[in-house]
Amino acid sequence: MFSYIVRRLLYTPLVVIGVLIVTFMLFRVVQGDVSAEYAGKNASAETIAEYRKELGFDKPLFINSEAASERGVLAVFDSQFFHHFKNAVTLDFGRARVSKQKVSSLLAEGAVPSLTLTVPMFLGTLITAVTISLFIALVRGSTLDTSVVVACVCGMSLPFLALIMFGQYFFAYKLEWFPVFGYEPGFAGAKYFVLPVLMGVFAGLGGDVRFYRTVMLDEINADYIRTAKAKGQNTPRILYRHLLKNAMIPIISKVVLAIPFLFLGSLLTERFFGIPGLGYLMVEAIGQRDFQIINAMTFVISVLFVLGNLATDVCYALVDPRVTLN
Amino acid sequence: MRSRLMFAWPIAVLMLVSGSMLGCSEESGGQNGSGGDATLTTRGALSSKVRGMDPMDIGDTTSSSVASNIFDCLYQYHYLKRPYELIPSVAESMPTVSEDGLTYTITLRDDVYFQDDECFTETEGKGRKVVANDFIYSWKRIANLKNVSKNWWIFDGRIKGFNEFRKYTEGVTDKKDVDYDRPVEGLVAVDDRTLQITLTKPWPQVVYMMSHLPTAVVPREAVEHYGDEFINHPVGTGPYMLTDWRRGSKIVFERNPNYREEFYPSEGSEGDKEAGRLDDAGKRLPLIDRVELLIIEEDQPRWLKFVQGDLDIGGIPKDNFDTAVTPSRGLTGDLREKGIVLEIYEDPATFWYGFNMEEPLLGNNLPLRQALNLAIDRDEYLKLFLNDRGMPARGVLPPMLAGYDPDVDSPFTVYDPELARKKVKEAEAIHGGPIPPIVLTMGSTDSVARQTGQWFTRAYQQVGITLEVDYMDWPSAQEKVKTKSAQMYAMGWVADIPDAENFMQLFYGPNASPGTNNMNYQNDEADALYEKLSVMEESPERVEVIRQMQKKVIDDLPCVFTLHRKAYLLRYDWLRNYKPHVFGYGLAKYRNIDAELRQQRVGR
Amino acid sequence: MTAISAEPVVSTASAGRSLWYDAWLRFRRKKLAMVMLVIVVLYVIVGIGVASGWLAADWQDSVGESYAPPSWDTPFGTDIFGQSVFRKMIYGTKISLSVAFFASLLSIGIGVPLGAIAGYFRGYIDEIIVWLYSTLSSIPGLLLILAFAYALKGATLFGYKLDGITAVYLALGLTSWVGLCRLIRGEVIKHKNRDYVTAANAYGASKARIIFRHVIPNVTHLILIDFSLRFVAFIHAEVILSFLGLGAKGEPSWGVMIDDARLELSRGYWWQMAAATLAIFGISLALNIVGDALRDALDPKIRE
Amino acid sequence: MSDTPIIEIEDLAVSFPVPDAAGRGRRFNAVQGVNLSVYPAQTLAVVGESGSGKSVSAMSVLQLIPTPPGKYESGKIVWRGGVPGHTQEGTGVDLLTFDDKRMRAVRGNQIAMIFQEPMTSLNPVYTIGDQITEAVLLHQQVTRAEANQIAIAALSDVGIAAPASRLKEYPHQLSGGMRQRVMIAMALACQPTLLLADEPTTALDVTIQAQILELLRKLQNEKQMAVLLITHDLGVVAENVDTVAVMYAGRVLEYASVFDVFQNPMHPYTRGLLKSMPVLGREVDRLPTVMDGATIPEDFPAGFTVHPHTVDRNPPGGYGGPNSHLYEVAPNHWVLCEPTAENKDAKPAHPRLAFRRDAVAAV
Repeated sequence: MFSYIVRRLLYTPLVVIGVLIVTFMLFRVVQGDVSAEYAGKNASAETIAEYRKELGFDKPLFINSEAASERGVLAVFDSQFFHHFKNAVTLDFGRARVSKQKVSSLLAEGAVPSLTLTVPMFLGTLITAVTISLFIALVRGSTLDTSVVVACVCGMSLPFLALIMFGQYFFAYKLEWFPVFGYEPGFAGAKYFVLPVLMGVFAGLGGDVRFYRTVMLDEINADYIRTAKAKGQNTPRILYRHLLKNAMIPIISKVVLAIPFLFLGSLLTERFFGIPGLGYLMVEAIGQRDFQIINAMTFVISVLFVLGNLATDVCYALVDPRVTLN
Repeated sequence: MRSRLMFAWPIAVLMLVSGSMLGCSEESGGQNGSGGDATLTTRGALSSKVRGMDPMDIGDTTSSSVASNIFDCLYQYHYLKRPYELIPSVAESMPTVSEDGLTYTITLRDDVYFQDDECFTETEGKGRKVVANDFIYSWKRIANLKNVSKNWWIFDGRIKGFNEFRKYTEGVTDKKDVDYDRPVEGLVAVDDRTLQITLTKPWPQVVYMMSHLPTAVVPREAVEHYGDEFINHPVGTGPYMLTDWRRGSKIVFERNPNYREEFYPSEGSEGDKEAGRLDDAGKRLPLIDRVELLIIEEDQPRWLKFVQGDLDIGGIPKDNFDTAVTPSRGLTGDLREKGIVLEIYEDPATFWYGFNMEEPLLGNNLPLRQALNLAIDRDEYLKLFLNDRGMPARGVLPPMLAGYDPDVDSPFTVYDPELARKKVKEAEAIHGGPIPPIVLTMGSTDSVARQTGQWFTRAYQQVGITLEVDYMDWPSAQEKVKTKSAQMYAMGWVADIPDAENFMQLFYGPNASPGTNNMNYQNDEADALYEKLSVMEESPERVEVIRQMQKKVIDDLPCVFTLHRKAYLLRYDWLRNYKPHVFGYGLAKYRNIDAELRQQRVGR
Repeated sequence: MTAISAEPVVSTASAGRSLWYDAWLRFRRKKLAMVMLVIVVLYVIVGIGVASGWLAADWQDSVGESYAPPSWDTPFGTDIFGQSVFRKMIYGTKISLSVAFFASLLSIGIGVPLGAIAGYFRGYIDEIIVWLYSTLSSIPGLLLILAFAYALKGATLFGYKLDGITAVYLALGLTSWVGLCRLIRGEVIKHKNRDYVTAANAYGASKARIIFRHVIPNVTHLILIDFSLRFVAFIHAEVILSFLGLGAKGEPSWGVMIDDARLELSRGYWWQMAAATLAIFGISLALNIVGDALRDALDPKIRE
Repeated sequence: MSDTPIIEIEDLAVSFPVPDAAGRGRRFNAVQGVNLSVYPAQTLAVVGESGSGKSVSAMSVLQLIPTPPGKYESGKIVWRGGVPGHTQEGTGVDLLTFDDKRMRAVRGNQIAMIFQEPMTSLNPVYTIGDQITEAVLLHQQVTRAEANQIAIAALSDVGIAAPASRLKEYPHQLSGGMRQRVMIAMALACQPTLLLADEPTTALDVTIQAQILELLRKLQNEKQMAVLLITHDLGVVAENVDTVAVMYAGRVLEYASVFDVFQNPMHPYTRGLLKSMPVLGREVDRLPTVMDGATIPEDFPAGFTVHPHTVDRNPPGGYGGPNSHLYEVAPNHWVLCEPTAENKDAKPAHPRLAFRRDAVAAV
């Protein structure tokens, strides 16, 4: 197992390098020189040149052979690609184009509100969906089962944007059950999160229940469940002891791989409910073409995802004895 | 002198400004603090994020108005007097100007201190007194190329020796090595309280610039202490101090206990007394202890928050207009019952769709440009996209500026599709064939931009011109305009000083792209008139020159003038001393709250 | 040998029905799925009708006042220009379906061959393809789509300038093949060791022939199921991209209608939102149910 | 030996929904009118092809048919082996009337079942020790350590070497034969009175198969356990069982002692089935099919008619016609048939046959 983790750890940098190449291609090569955009509307040529220098667009893309001949061999790495690489690895993403804030601190600041929103949303959806699908697995084939599936599909078919706007207007404004908008850190702010979390759970439930229902059905029809029943085991323990442990494998892979994306926050919810998280930051960065932010977000989440992948494999090994990690 | 070249195109501007500019400094309302505590709090909303609070970097209205709670310039606008009038702020009196109009001597007040901050290590955090050198330092920061400030245009070519200073900074490798003590001929601190500015040529509007937020005074200690993070730790001399700033969520200011002695004005214009705006005359400023600003970018939640009484002031989003305002431009009954008051005021802004005059198809074809103007029904445009919150623009100058002429002689800036079709025929003759499709660059991709694009396409279709709309984000559109590669594009201009020169320079040949003359309009006679008016003191003769120049522009039609904007704004009646002000920032200090009335209205 | 089976040696004279026909018979039994299939076909007909100019070609005409509420003549009211929201909804079918269709096609075109090649050849080729999709799948989908859409916008391909919506087709297609590729790779690895592949090898079929004539037809049902579900995801993606300003310009799509309606809703003009939501809801529901039924009919593992 | 059956299945019918071509829901009887009985220490073989209803009948005994979609339409399953805390041994109770709680007391305790697929019938995420002791702990008042001892004993009973160390292994670490032995050990750990063995040897190779069957036989002799063996392997039947029930299309076609069935098959299907058996040393061009051999015997007992075999699994009126029932057409020989017109008074008979082979009787 240990050697497996080490091997997977060694594979991780390869994927991270892949991500860096992709982001480099997208944000430096295809996107091109954005210094003029950065310099703003009334910028003089020298201001643009200054930005070009600051952003490193004055350097060659991959290999700085010119510098190498002047300043020695190591200067060959004084190129856009290696700076992109170095900056990412040292988490130094520079300053945002518009707000001039440090990108790393923007990410750090945004992570807390985003996670405050997405973690309860995610856990709420997960627990509700698993519970519902366990129950559905028991009554499979019945009218109730069919109606739950139809309800799920209906839920999945609603555009989220429409759902948010309706929820905010109706529950927060008309019925005044929740605050319309706002954010406070800590427990004081809990009230602001209730509605957005509920909306998120509601929106995510359809897809999740459908997914977990399939998982549960796959397992509840398995022969070992019949064996357990033939032994005289009672239903709750069959579900809990036998079914859930086997179903954990697909659940884990979905859960662990979803965790990195929790950092991305929720683009629409955050904007509408005033949660100053990373989703909000993203929407704004997209609107302002703030590639410093988009690039940093892409990289950080990708790395988390790669680590999540690794964690999934380790979890597999813990849950499923058939997985031999070698 | 230049103003803010505003956003992509008119509607976006309207929405942003109605929410943001008014939003910050003017959107304020009152709420009694918790319990019997006498803390007066006002709550407003911003419709866009505050980018940073370093005056050097500020280029947008939202950030300016927010930062103006903290920073002071040499001069400020009188809160109540109309027409707008400058009064001293950190300066003790209006400047003394030399005979040749080149040298300005300004005396500073003796009682202006920076806000207390840990950066003042020598005084153990106590704010020190502002001296003339602080202004010179603050302005040099803008000149320092390494700071890549957006605001260099304010000083570019205006002050003796300042461009040389900028040139010097270009050669410095690290911005920390820039020597701010390096002398500049035109900027001299005669003594701690006397600042002397020498211009390269006469520039009467320089005083207005000294009320423009980027020229506010900042302490060198803070800049050096916080470095790049100064944008998050603003230290100024203003009435409020930043106590909490959660980006994308909320900004909180509290009274600066060391604020200089300044009092609420005891004279105003007509109607101010009746409206109760002189009730607080002579009281020490600021009147409210705490200012809270929420950042709400989506219209729906901002509107809902306001209607619930959580905000004291709010712009009306375009699409809530019907709910709020009756067709006769009054407030609907249920809003009036809640104590909401509608404020309507004119905004010195003009919006247009510019042509790139260097592009041959449009540039060489006056009848085509006339046709493009004639095909636009400005009334319908206003109705559909602005709920009639404005008036059709027939010329360059907006109301409120000297030179504005409601009956300006411009036969082609009216809606006349018949004549337009005729002009298209003429244009085809000049072009030597059917007019090829014209490409309109839209600096936004949102729903209103799409609808506007569609509306223009339909309008031109009626007169036989094909329009193709190219939607993109604002920075890309800017880039296209600046590189003269946009054929037709949406643009707007809002004056931030009450002077017509501010508009006329947009049509001055040497200002062509990447300067502010984005239409690349070139007319020798107009250039001569501009050069004349730009150095003249305000006078009836100058107004005449301005009108002559405007006439030249209208005859040449380098754009489709569309509208002048009117701002509609809602506030609760418990917010006192409210008066719309289109140039001034930092007005929160004049506001007051009737806490009892608020309690009675919303129970909070 | 004593083991003699009671599994009878019954002469099975009944003609071998093809796998697909069998699946169709199973599918046909589900009434709900059949209804939904008809709905999908209707959408497609409408989409083709719009694309060929038979339907809703007059969407630009004003049929009434600005923002007229729904009435008998204008079932979903009118928009800001007095255009019929109903016609726009019909017209929107074209954009949404073609975005989903071309993006799906592109992702199948990339994902299936890559997956098959990786699964069949293994070794270095496999390593490289796996690395490629591991990399792409670690980048958040939306960010990747946005980056692609920005990068592709205004680019020229085969002399054709890519406008906003084409960039969206490409961006969705170029980023979404990963899941399919992984699926096909896994299946091909399974199939590779099956006897029929060994047999094909034995009679000297070329590798390309084995992959494309023998293996891929055996995983086609997975592609079809994937296609039906992916389609829904693409339709929803169009809405989000429109919200972010990357959608269609100059002609209505459902995403654009919802984005427009975002500003109209609080004013009480709900009909444009309702029309677009309904249209999306209809096709999503239909495709989801058809997709489920397809899976039940085609995938013997899940079949009960 | 007792002369009352320990279990009797009477007129059992179980239905499942089958959507027809029009998509409408319709219920189909997977088994119908099934009558069977097993005596203590006896082995009854239920033979028949896949889908003939063998497994459904056996699973019904433990109420293991998932309901829905399945449904017990009619019939009784009379159990005389006693139910802990409910009835004494010898008293007949209908298992189909049991609720889940009472049923659980029987499952794995008095009646155990071995399933066909040893690969999938064991839970992959638990060790075999966990899985065997689970059954023991459920039904016996023992400590975990004692349960472990019982598990070890059960494993060694089924011939697994080093049973103590095997307890810690996971199913995937064992071979197919070992897994099947584990299944048997699990079933036997609580010393059931009746063992339902659903094709316990199908998945195994011939030598293992023989070992397992021998093992079952041995255990049966030692513990006086009744066995209901489901198989389609006629070789196994010929060598190991006492009585045979032949099933087809959800019905029992013929029931008799193993010798009667092999020497004197009466139902056309049984005859066809036996004739399709290849005979060692005889050369044939092709093996005869069931249809080839499905003839009605010329000496079919007077007073009864039997329908020729049909391959239609769902003939109108049910297999063998609407009036077919099991009749004792010859002594100790039951066949699904109809009485002729002159034999109107003949009553359908519940098959009961306490026959056991010599080897068993000798015990």
